[in-house]
Amino acid sequence: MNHTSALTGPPAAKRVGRVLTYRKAAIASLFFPPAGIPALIHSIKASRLAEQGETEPAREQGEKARDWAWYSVGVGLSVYLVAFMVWLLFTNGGSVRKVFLDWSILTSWDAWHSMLKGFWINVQVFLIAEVIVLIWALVVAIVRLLPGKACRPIRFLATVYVDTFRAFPAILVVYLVGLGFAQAKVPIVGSFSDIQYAILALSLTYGAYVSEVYRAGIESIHWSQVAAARSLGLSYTQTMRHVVVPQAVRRVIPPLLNDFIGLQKDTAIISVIGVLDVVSRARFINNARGTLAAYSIAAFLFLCVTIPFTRWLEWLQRRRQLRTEGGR
Amino acid sequence: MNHTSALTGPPAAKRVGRVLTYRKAAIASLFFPPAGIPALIHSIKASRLAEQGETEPAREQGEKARDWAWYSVGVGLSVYLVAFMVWLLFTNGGSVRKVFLDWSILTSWDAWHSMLKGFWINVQVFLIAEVIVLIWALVVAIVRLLPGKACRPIRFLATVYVDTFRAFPAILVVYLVGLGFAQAKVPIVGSFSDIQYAILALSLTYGAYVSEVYRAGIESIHWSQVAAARSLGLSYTQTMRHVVVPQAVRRVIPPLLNDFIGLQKDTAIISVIGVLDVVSRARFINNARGTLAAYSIAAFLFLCVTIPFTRWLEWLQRRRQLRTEGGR
Amino acid sequence: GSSKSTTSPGGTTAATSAGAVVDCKPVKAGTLSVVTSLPGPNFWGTTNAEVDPDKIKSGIEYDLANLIAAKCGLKMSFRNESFDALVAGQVAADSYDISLSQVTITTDRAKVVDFSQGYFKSDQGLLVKKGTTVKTWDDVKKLTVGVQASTTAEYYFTSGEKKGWKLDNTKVFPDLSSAYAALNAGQVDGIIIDTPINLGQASQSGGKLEVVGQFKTGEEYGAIYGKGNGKKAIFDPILQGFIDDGTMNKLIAKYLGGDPSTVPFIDVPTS
Amino acid sequence: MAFLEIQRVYKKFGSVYVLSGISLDVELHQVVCLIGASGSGKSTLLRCINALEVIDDGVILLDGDRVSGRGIDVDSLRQEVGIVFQSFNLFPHMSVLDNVTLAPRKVLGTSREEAEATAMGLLGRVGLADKATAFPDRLSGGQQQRVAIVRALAMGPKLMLLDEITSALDPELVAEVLNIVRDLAEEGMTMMLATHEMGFAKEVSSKVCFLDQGVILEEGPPEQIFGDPVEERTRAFLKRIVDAGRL
Amino acid sequence: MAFLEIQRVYKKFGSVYVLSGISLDVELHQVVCLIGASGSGKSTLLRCINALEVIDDGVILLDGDRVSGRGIDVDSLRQEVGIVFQSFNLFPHMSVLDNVTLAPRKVLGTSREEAEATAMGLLGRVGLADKATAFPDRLSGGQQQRVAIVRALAMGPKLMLLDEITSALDPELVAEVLNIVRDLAEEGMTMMLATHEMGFAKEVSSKVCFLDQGVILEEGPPEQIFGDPVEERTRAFLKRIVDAGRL
Ligand SMILES: Nc1ncnc2c1ncn2[C@@H]1O[C@H](COP(=O)(O)OP(=O)(O)OP(=O)(O)O)[C@@H](O)[C@H]1O
Ligand SMILES: Nc1ncnc2c1ncn2[C@@H]1O[C@H](COP(=O)(O)OP(=O)(O)OP(=O)(O)O)[C@@H](O)[C@H]1O
Ligand SMILES: [Mg+2]
Ligand SMILES: [Mg+2]
Repeated sequence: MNHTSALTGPPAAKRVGRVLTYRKAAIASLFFPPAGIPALIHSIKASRLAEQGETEPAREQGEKARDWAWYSVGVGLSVYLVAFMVWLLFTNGGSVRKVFLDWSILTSWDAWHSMLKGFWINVQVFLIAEVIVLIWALVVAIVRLLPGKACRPIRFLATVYVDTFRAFPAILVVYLVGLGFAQAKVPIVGSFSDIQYAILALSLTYGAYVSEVYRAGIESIHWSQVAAARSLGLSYTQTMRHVVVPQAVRRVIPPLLNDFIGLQKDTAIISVIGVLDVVSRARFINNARGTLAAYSIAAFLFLCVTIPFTRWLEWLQRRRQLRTEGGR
Repeated sequence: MNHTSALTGPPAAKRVGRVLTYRKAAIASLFFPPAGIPALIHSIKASRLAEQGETEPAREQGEKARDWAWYSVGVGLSVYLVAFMVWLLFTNGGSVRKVFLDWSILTSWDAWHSMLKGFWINVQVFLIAEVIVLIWALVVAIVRLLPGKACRPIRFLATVYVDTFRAFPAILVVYLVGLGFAQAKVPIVGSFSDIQYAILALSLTYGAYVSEVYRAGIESIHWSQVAAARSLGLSYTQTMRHVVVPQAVRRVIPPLLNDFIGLQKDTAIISVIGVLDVVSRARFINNARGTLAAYSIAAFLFLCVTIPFTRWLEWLQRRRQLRTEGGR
Repeated sequence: GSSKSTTSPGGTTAATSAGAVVDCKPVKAGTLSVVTSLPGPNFWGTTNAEVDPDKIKSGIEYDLANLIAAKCGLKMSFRNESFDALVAGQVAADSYDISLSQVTITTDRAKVVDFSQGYFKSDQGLLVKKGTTVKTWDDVKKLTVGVQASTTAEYYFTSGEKKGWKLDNTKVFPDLSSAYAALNAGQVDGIIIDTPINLGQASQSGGKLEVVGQFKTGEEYGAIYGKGNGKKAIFDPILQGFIDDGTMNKLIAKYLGGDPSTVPFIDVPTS
Repeated sequence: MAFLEIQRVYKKFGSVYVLSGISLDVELHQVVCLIGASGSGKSTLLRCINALEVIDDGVILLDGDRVSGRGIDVDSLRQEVGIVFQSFNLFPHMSVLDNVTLAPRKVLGTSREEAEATAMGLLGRVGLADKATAFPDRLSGGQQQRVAIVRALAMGPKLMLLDEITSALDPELVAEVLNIVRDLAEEGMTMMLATHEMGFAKEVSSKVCFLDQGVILEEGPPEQIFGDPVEERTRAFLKRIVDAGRL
Repeated sequence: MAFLEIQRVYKKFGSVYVLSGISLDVELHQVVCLIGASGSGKSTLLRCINALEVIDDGVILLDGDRVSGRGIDVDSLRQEVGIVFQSFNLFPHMSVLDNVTLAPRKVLGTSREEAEATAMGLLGRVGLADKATAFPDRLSGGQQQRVAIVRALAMGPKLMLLDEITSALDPELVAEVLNIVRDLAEEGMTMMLATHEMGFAKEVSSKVCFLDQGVILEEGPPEQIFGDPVEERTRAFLKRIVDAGRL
């Protein structure tokens, strides 16, 4: 056998599994001394042992140097950050705390009561809008998926709707619908209440988003699934109904929930057309008392809704991912 | 050979390739008579020919019935829809047109000039915010990806930031930052201008979103790529730098642009802290003239920015998809 | 409308007992439907008092609305609308009787809504930190001045619609408290808004702020009625009664705690 | 008249002809194997027969009835012609039993009981009766492919198209699937199969067609094609397969 | 002392032991084949040797030096031990040449010219010199796998681990990859390969190990394992492979 042939290449002189001392990392981690100092000590020990040929103990010291260097990043940075935030809260005679977290508001039952009443309006708006969006977006998605040249005009109209409403800032739609429909005495919707206008405007905007989600969900079903169903003699409609849509629904749920979280947050803009929602009420309190604490309450209330929702969504996504990886 | 064995099952009596008359579709398509009538005629012809055993001409008629039925859906629905919209525009003595598209505003150079000046502020805000977000989000993403138990505290802080700011409505962050920082005399940022506050608030919000995008992009690189790089002897940092990040950047661009479109639209909310942006100016004109035409102009201006951006994004995504399908 | 608050007619003036009950033909039987745009400190609710819009029990326009309701023998009920919708005629005319929302009467606005006669003079006052010397228009021009969005101050001092009044350094705030906060924070040197409102703020500041001058706009707040729906004919006489018998002045003094006539006028050169 | 007649069939994707004038007859109870390099058009031909692709020229007759081109009822054609794919394509959201009974119930209108009885019979034959309630992702590749075959058989097709049904399987699982096909062939099912399993093709087929760039370069009985191919390209192809240890 | 010594290695995922006490010696210039059913732990064993997985117990020695456990320098270990995966894992954003030269340049600090010269030499040997500037997605599976082998060789490893490197290939492309491995074996490269290509394993290996549920059930020269296996399970496994026409 010929050991320096073309394929095996030149033999290199390397040491396998040698000792690592992590010296640079240890020095850098001195920026947070409580972890940096032990890191450096272990690192020095490691190189001394390595020089004496005590490989195994040297490796042990190297590992320790590495661990301490990591502590200096992880713990050090956090300590500095938290200290900075505490300082911020109490600097200027606590003015930050007073502006954002005024006790007299945070502990006032009246303020909470008022804010909760306002938030209940936001909740109603997004719950109703979500139901409307679910249906309306499906109609739009179906129209956009109609096949053939004959349906080009209607597909085009649906596409124009989706593209424009995805391009408009929601706040402008709220203004246009909330102020304009009443003024123009548009038939039927001309005598809606402000809350109804808010629901309508958000439904129009999010209907466009969600119809895209539906469409992507249906299109994400691999064509081979359709081929399999059609090859068994199922008609187009049967294939959609029994094979494509049941699979699409599962895939659609996470992006749908994502849009719904967006919708929930966007209810914060309906105050601009005079709905006495949680933001209007925060503004009212701000005007009466000159503190933003009510806005902090509003932010907290939104947090209480959107965080669990987001967690749930992430859980769904993770589960789906596991399934996909588990399956083929 | 035994033809009715267990595997081949019972032979069914079916006709292959029989004639389709599309009768039901033709009748349903009468809701738009110009296409429904020919559909029905062809359908009837098809069944008559089929009865006479003239299979091939019958099939031809069936195809035509089908085509016309589709026309009734595609063209019929669009005709009805467009007619409805035209009627809406001119009903009530054209009040809809007057409210949303008042000529005296739409043709006023002064109005356009003012609106464009306002929009220029929105453009500046999102351009600057986008640059800040790109960098700030990367920092947050890197912190969130720090490995090991040692970095748990700092990862936790970054996660809290990301989770809360993703949960807050952007408008509340704008209020809190825009009104509160000055009032509380927060060091450094306490003397920002409103536009700077707007940029800061949007950067904080979108920094949280985009850090998630970065993180997902890096995590989307299949572990086998990391395994391949590491198995060649590349260090963790080298693997990140030469293998993971270059691939992640490409995947990150579409969702990043998507968030940037969101950011561009969300500049419409900065009017609430008094920035004289396009929405403030639209409100000014509305209050002075009692017409929402300026809001329509604002919507149009946003359209001009976000639609090309969206198209570009879709083009990028399609290209990427083609590539992925073309490759392995 | 979202919030409705019903109170029995209250009031401290003699006006309640003056004259017989008037038939006001309310849009909703038994109720005087009032529209306003919150917040409106000291007009609907009092600074440092109410934190819940549904529990407003005080304020100049709140009291006025109750007095009118009493005159008509009705309960008063108010709801919130956006200021923009009110002044641009974008609130359905058949959904309210009268709107009291510190709206300045302008000819433009009068094209889309009906106004009552003025019940509150709204010359524009300049509020500054004590010690800032402002005597002439040139002094004013050197200042960075805050105004509230959608107010006449914004209209006059930022747009140049009124000859010579345009200021170079203005900031527009969405609401008054943020404007006052900016003044306290030193982000702006002064706030221009209706003199009585600024007087109220000055009296609350414990001497830290003062109103150093005002600009004659000749403008007044008027109630808004739906365009051409006949409410004007019903409510104008009632309003006039409250102005004539001094009720209005008492309300202003009660809630704003200052006399606008003591503030010197600053002339704006028109050349 | 042969059971399946493919006459001068052309098919292009974009401007590239993937099938350029294929003619082929399949008699009742015959097993025809398509062999050929990757990309030679085997899958496309099978998909055209089942009308999953629209052909650009030529005609396909089944039992003397035209089954390609305008105005045909593809759904009833597909009840006659079953197809099984390389990648199984089971419906992941349905149990094995539902996968098998869906088409009989929805297309033929068979009652659930009857469809399930037939399905259980077929599943029993392929050794999967105990997996009836399992979901596809709980089955091995070989098991999934057996279910896919059963699913196609449940419609009682007269012709089965099998497209490289063992390519996606681990070698140990190949045999269990091929055994089923062997049984089917013995029972007289008419079949066309695209395959890389030359040993199996040799054993089971009545006719072998070598496809090369969209044309049938050579066809004949398996002994001739594998033993003494006429064309140079057939020889080169078979040599590569032998080198890989697959013949 | 063997070149590679694997001593009582245990590895678990979650609570399931995937390797339960594997001991195995590989001498310099030996070619060891791992065979066994899917899931028996072949890939895991190879990945443990290369420190891509952390083992739970036992020790691995390379050239007498410990290369598993705490405090070892995995990057330098990996310069000694190359691995090629079933799924190629080329870097899709780099040309073939960059794929091959990345590690020599960044890890060994070789100059670009030198690295490229070596790479071109190796690519020429596997018949891919003309593809040096192509991107991986423009290559066939067989070509990609040959590049992956070259990429590992470019680091001058002393031991090559090959994990089912032909499983993802079309049968016609298998031979071109196996030929390279055959050449490597002839040149005396020390190799461990997990494979389903029994014919090839028989031909090339000095020792065959049959893995079953994480233990080496049987090991010996290829003639013995394939010709006269002792264990019942080995026999059953080989029978399934023969049925599939792969031996
Ligand atoms: N939907 C499609 N669009 C464009 N080209 C296609 C499409 N389907 C197949 N092709 C191309 O047609 C050619 C023939 O493909 P086909 O799948 O029929 O080959 P095959 O013989 O089955 O190969 P394999 O053994 O890899 O399955 C290939 O070049 C393929 O790239
Ligand atoms: N990262 C992992 N997490 C959990 N389980 C794993 C992981 N990797 C492998 N396994 C499990 O370990 C077992 C052995 O896997 P391994 O890939 O080593 O088998 P193999 O012999 O290479 O099989 P194949 O022939 O399919 O490649 C399998 O049951 C597999 O599911
Ligand atoms: Mg194929
Ligand atoms: Mg494996």
